Amino acid sequence: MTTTLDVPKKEVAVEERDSVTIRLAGDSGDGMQLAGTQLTHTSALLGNDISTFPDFPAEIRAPAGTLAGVSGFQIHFSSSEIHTPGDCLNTLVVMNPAALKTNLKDLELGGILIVDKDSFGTSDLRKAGYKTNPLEDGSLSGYRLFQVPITSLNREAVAELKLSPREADRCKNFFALGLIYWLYERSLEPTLRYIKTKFSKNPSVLEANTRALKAGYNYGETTEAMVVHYRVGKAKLAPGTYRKITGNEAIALGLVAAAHATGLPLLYAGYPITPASDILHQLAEYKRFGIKTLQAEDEIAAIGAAIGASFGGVLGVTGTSGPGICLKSEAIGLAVMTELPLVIIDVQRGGPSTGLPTKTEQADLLQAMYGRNGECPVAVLAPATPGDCFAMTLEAVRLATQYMTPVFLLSDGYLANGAEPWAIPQVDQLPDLHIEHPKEHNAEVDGQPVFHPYKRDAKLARPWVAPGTPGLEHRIGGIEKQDVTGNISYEPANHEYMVRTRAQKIANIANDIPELQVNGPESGELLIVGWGGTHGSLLTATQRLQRKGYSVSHAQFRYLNPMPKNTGDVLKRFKKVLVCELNGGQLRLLLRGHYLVDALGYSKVQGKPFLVSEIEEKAEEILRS
Amino acid sequence: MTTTLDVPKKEVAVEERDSVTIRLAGDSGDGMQLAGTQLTHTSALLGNDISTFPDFPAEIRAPAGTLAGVSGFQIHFSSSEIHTPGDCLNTLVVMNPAALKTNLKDLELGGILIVDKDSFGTSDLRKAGYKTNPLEDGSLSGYRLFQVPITSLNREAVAELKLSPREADRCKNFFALGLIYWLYERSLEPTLRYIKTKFSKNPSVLEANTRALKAGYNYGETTEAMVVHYRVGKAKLAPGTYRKITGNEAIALGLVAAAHATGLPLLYAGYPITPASDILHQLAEYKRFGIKTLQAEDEIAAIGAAIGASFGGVLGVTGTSGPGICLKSEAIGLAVMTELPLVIIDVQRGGPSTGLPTKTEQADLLQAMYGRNGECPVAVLAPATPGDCFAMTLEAVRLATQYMTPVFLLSDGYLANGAEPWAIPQVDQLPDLHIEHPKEHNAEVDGQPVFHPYKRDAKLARPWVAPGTPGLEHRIGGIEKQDVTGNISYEPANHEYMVRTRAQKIANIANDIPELQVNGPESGELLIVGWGGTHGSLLTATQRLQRKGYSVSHAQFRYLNPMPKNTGDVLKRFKKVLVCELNGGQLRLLLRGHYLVDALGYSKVQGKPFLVSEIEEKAEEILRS
Amino acid sequence: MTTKSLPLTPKDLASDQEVRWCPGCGDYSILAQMKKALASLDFPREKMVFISGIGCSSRFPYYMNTYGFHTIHGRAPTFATGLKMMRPDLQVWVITGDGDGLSIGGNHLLHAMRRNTDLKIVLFNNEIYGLTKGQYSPTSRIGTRSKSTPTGSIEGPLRPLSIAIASEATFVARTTDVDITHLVTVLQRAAHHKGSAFVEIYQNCVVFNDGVFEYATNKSVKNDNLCYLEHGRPLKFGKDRNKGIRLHGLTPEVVNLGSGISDDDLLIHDEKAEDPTLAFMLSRMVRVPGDEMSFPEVMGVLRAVDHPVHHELVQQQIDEQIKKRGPGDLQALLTGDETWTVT
Amino acid sequence: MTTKSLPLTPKDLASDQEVRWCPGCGDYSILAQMKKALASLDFPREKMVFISGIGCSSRFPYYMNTYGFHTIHGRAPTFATGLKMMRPDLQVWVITGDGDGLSIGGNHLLHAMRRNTDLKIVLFNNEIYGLTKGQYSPTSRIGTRSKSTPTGSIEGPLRPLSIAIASEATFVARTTDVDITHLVTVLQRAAHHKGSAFVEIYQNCVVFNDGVFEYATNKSVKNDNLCYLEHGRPLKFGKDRNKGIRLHGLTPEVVNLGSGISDDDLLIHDEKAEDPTLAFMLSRMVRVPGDEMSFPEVMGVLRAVDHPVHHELVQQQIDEQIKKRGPGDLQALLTGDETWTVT
Ligand SMILES: Cc1ncc(C[n+]2csc(CCOP(=O)(O)OP(=O)(O)O)c2C)c(N)n1
Ligand SMILES: Cc1ncc(C[n+]2csc(CCOP(=O)(O)OP(=O)(O)O)c2C)c(N)n1
Ligand code: SF4
Ligand code: SF4
Ligand SMILES: [Mg+2]
Ligand SMILES: [Mg+2]
Repeated sequence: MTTTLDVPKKEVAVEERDSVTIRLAGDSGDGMQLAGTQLTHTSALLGNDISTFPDFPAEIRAPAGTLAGVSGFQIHFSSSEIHTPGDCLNTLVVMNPAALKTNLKDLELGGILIVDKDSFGTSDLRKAGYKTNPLEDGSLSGYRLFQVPITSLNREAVAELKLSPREADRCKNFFALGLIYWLYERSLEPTLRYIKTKFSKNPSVLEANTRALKAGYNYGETTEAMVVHYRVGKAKLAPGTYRKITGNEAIALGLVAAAHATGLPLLYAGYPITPASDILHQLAEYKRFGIKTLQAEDEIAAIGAAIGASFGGVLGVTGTSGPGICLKSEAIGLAVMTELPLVIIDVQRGGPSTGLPTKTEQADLLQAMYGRNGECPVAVLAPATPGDCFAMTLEAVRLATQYMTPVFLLSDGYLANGAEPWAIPQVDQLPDLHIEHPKEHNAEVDGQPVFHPYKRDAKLARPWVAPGTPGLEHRIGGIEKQDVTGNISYEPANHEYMVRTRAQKIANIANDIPELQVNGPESGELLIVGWGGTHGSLLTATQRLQRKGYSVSHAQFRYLNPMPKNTGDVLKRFKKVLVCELNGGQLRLLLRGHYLVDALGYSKVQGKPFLVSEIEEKAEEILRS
Repeated sequence: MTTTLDVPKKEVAVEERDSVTIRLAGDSGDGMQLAGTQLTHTSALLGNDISTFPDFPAEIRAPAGTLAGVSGFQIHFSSSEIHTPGDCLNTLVVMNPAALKTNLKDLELGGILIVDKDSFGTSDLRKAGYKTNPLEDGSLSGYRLFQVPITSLNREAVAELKLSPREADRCKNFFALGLIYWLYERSLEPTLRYIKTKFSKNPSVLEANTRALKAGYNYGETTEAMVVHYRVGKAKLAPGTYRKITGNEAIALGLVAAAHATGLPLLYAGYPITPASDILHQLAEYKRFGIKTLQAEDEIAAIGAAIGASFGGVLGVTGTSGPGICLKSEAIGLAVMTELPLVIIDVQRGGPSTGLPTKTEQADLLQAMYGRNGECPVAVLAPATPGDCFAMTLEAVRLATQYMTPVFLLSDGYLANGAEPWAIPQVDQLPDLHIEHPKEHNAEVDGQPVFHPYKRDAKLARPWVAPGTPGLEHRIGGIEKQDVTGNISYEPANHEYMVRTRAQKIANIANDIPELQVNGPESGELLIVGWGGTHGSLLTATQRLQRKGYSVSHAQFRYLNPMPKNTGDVLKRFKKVLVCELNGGQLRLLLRGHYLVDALGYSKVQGKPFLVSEIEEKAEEILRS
Repeated sequence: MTTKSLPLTPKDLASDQEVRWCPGCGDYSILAQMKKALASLDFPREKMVFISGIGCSSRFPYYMNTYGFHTIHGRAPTFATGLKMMRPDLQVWVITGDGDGLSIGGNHLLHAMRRNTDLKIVLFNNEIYGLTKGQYSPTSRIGTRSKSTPTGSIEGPLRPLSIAIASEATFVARTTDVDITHLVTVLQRAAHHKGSAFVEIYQNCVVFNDGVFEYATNKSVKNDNLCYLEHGRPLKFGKDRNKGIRLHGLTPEVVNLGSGISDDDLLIHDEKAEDPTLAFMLSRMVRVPGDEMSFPEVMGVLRAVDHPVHHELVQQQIDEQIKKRGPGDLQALLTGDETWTVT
Repeated sequence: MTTKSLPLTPKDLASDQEVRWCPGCGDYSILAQMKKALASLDFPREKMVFISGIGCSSRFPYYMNTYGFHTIHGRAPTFATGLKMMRPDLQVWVITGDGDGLSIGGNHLLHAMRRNTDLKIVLFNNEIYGLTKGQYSPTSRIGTRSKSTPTGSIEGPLRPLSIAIASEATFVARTTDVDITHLVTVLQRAAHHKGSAFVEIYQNCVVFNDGVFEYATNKSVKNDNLCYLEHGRPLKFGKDRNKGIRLHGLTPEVVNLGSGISDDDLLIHDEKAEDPTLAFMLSRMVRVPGDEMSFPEVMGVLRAVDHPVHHELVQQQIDEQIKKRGPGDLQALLTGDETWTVT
């Protein structure tokens, strides 16, 4: 449904803001993710550009009120184009002392701080490790503090409904959200609609949430304390129809679109793992599109099933996060040897080992490149934004099916859960990836028609025959194959030939992908380089630096193996190259090794995306040196 | 038992040779590996330097007489120091046409070719794909062909024993061996002794093999055809007592020695896989040394058991080949995070996937470096020769226990099965690797003694406490750990600190390993660089080039992560650097990436070791350009 | 190209690849009988797929002129599961060994059977690792001397059929490599079963474990050591069919027929029993060489029940969703529930 | 430092880490009862080790003031196996979940039990993936709606106890999180068992699968739905202990006591039966909610037999070799059989 919203107009002081960054933080059980999603949604519908960053703990529900249990949702909405969820908070809403403690450092000095005053009792303070009450000890004097008795006001608002206090408190998030809606001139309509649909089967909850939301809004309107509210106008996005999308959603949609574009059925086989599980969940909802999903017994089984599907002539896709990639690595080797199409989605998270399961990181690049025995090249792609996950998923399917190869799609926790506006693609404008499986023999031996499963086309791809095709019966497997016939071969020269051919096939993809794009002048002092999900921070930092007059450009790799053909040229046109990564310097190693450029590195390995300011400062330091 | 042998003296023309390369080739069932081992053994006892290269098919016993079933054993013995099994054969013994077909290309022009003439019947020729009989069509005129009716002479020799023809034919290998013994002045004694021990329970087989060996020898002595025999004098090895050793044997012995040197019990947990299985087999024989072995249900279980052992305060070791490393990769990450000592042996074979299971390759280097999720550094070592496997195994245990880290030992199929003379080490001269597990708390909190499992020593290693120690109870795991306390921590700055600390700990090992050694002048035109098992070929080629007057040196990496401290310096002292590897250029990428040297690469990926001549030619091409 | 016309002959099912097992290996017979069994099916060869792991046995697909996939060690059931889900029209065979299927791959077998995936799983049990040259396996008897257990193995063996039954397999059977008529029949029945069919074949590894099934294959003794199951018939065995199995509470016992004990006293086989306890009990019977009164080992079909099949349930949910909510509209999906327009 | 003197109190076994399960999670009770059970053992805490995989349940080791190792998903039995082989003096517990132990980790559990490794394996069965926020698991009932099965799961569940029995486990038991006395007793018995002890605990996941064991935990109905096993005693159940299990051939049936049916007619439990068929049969009994005459689910010890234990057999072979051939002489080993000397 396409909506045009009327922004409510009221007679209060209104300040115009170009963009605003808000974080809602509370206990895992406080519903911050839901409130954040609603705020995002509403802001998107209001025509703002948006970017979000949800951040939640690894525990399902750590003990209430503890630091470990804090869950946060950050949203940046703007009247101009933005690419990141924002470095620094303009407004922070905290539902308890633990949330204050873990989040305050990100609030700008003078920023708005809204606290649920009712949650600052002695035991709450103790759980968060406060010795004195920050609401009273003056430590918050640098902020515009609003102490709102959210819990009690909310209970009052729903009092008539005779809920238990626990049930009543479940609406607190909507009360807080209502207040924010008032503060930033948001319409209640989309959220009211959401509440209506979501709780249609539970009228008292429906009513409670509705009342809570309105009560929060009205509190803003009536309280003396809040005298200003803010307006963030519509962004000048390119004309079109938009929706909000997260990276995981975009991948799921991309896969459905790829099934359509190739004309092939699709199997998504996965095993639950944070932050990739939602792709499985989402696709499991798409049964009406003929999508089949398998929650396999483990990651090995999942990739096995996906490869089995590919062998069957349909699209086989598997997705996981780093630890799961470890388990899939042997089977990836098999797919390389048997030259079957396969898409492997790695939603990267903090490592090594179990690491920081709910946090973002980019440290699986070299694993994707080299994490298998033998010379075992695959294509590696990395989407740059949540919405780009859709396009790159289609790209992954295109390259997998046209080059008969496994393709890695390196997403990350930040892209997976972060949201942005997305120009809705038209189905009839999707790329045509139609696949026709061979039906006829492709050679003659002694005058007899025969089928050679390793006879290659111009792209060096072998034919993708679907079992069931009469006359083309053949066998494949993981032992080295004889060129052309695909028979087992231990012949030394053949092995070398095949190793080189497999490598060449992947290298050839460079002819079939876009060149590396430079944002800014084509040459200069400094090139800021990144890959995948850091796009927004690096681009924004670059733009700021450019505005400050620095000779700096930005290039983001979305194709990592092979790299775009112009990569070496681009790198060499800048005096300095700074590779910024959320890892210890993995792309940097590759660029140095391949192009012998003395690329500098800026690494951040904190389970968090880059702040724009971090990049800016690092770049300035280099530019000034 | 130490033996001094009398070389039999006879009145025939004798030619002195500095060194000789012989290959015995026949059907898998023909016992070529056994004959080759005996020849090696005898030659070693005669005081020659030796180097061998067994080469066998992946099938247990492919159909008799087919090309797929050919098994070969190459031995190079010499009166001077040698480092490779030889490029080019001086003598080739073939037991059937298939063996002729697959091996002839390696025989030097004018070389001695001994064939079992009885095995060149029409059906034998057909199975090998010969249209005409090469013994008759003149195609062998370039060689000194000896057509010996081995099968019938052998049957005759054992006729009295009334064996079935099949049983009789089982001795053919000893007949052929006897002939070679005559031709190269080898004593029969060691092999007679072997036969006696081996077949003590089966007197007729004992007698048959004895007769066959002698008959072959006597055939050489009496036949008119063979008028010259060859003498290869003792090599001038460093004084000492020697034995023959293969890489797999050396690793097994190294582990027993490491258990001794550390004073710790050892668990070797493996899952059978070619070419690593023999390490498990061998260690299973060492029960009297208290060594425990586990044939686990798979490679994951094997590394799990090894890590469990390490957690228990004893030596945990696991070994496998490339596909098994894939499966172990997730658990390696856990060992990195929990900072437990662990030795992971990878006997590399041809890849990717199942690849060429019985062939050698060096294509798992980048997998060892990067084949895990997250930033997950481990130490990586690579022995240079079969005997060096012993020393490097001790090194692996030393670094693992002293730095609390997993250590990769990258052997390969060539080292594993190849043999060389080995100066027997004295037990009392083994390095002292003694380990003392902490028994006391290492910190105080509020005046109370506490134990902090992540409080590090000067090497950045954490304490290795054995469960069972009272008062030091603690918990570890794969989630990011808080510095010092080891508690679970999702704190961003702590994560970055720990990632960097783990990296630094591995980097620090560079202070504790030998520098990269340059064989030849310390600077010059060309540095030939390799790593691990290619040592012999590269060194020999370098020596030949030096003799030809070229300005060339050689350096072999035995420590790959971290690299020796002087690496950058060494590389920069040569105008050109040529990295020779049995892979697509993996070390080359690392050297270029780390040191920004424009290192050239020479790759061979044929499941075979480098020939000396290949390196020589490639280097000359570069030196002349 | 056109289909090879039906019926097929066993020769139509032979690929052009040279068979490379050791001379005398039991695998040869299994290959031959498989071709016979399949030729009898009236099913086109291009719709047959053989998927295997790694091991001597797992070379099998190369020798069948069908579609084939020689995958990686222990994982064959996973590939087969994905294939069968997406291509229900194919008849999918899984070929595995005791190491491939029960050591590294035990979990995948288990889950394939639990899901009742429509696979025909044939486990070549030679109680040894053949391809890696003779290590003991999870089915090796205690005390097996092998390369990795030079002083004898200490681990109790798994019983493949017990595992299959506990994993909820709907068809469970056993046969031997050399009992060629029985082998053909069992394979045919597996082929006709809808759902997970698990067949254990005693297979002689002539090189590394020769004769380990002598008691079950040597014509002169095997009838005393094996009990061939027939649905609805009493459990009788012995060269002269003079012995039987009787139930004593839950415990089976071997009895001699005659002198008061007749067929009516014997346990009646019921392969269709919904409760798998009988099948499980049969899977526990082990012949102890030398012990006359030890149990015979059962051959034939222990269990064959009809349960819903995985790929059909998958399709059913799709059909239901389409029926309920209409077929998927991609544009609507991409567009989503809430949009806004910038002009 | 010195040992905490025995006997321990449950508090001595509590670590300093904050427990982070959801309020109301069944794991809390299991933790509390585990501390009670261990405190009663007269065994020092520094010799206890808890090894777990990944899942909510697998956080368990952090909360015990013993040695602990929180490993990777599904692999806990492997670490425990290596540890127990090398450190037989330790008491090694494995903590796992239905996903950790039976989905990804099924094969390792199976082989640990087959080897009769002396591990105490406790599987927290909540029929759901808790930590990854609510996907169905291999023990979830057909039709379970979960994040990954929005239209209901289609796969038949595994019965953990059947798998344990088929895997040759020597001790197999079941209990529930809230039946605290029974839980303590079962854990104590597992602790005392020599060999692989497998304990399934019905555990309530209050967030993603609340109430799935209501029939087995709600005091007002549970006695009608559960049958508590006692060795040597007839199988009786029901609030008034007026129902029992009788055998009909191999098939169990529920009977009402009285009117001609007495305790003597009932099946007698025998946890020491060498043949696992009885235990297997018991593992198959499933309560069908609403069906009065469906079987009760059994609680307590299904099987407890004495078999040689893995680490002891390992040591025995070492001792035998040393006895036969003397202790190893490292110099002789390095020197080998054939040497030569260069002077
Ligand atoms: C990951 C991996 N580990 C180990 C191996 C080595 N390997 C190949 S076959 C095999 C066991 C074969 O035994 P089985 O399944 O019983 O088959 P058989 O050869 O006896 O028919 C092993 C361990 C491998 N190929 N891959
Ligand atoms: C290799 C790997 N795959 C997936 C995961 C994600 N994961 C963590 S716990 C879990 C399942 C937990 O379910 P269960 O074992 O039943 O434990 P519970 O949380 O219910 O106690 C999964 C899939 C992981 N950590 N590692
Ligand atoms: S090793 Fe054994 S199983 Fe393998 S082919 Fe030879 S006889 Fe058959
Ligand atoms: S998600 Fe379920 S199992 Fe996990 S802690 Fe919460 S209630 Fe317990
Ligand atoms: Mg086998
Ligand atoms: Mg669970």
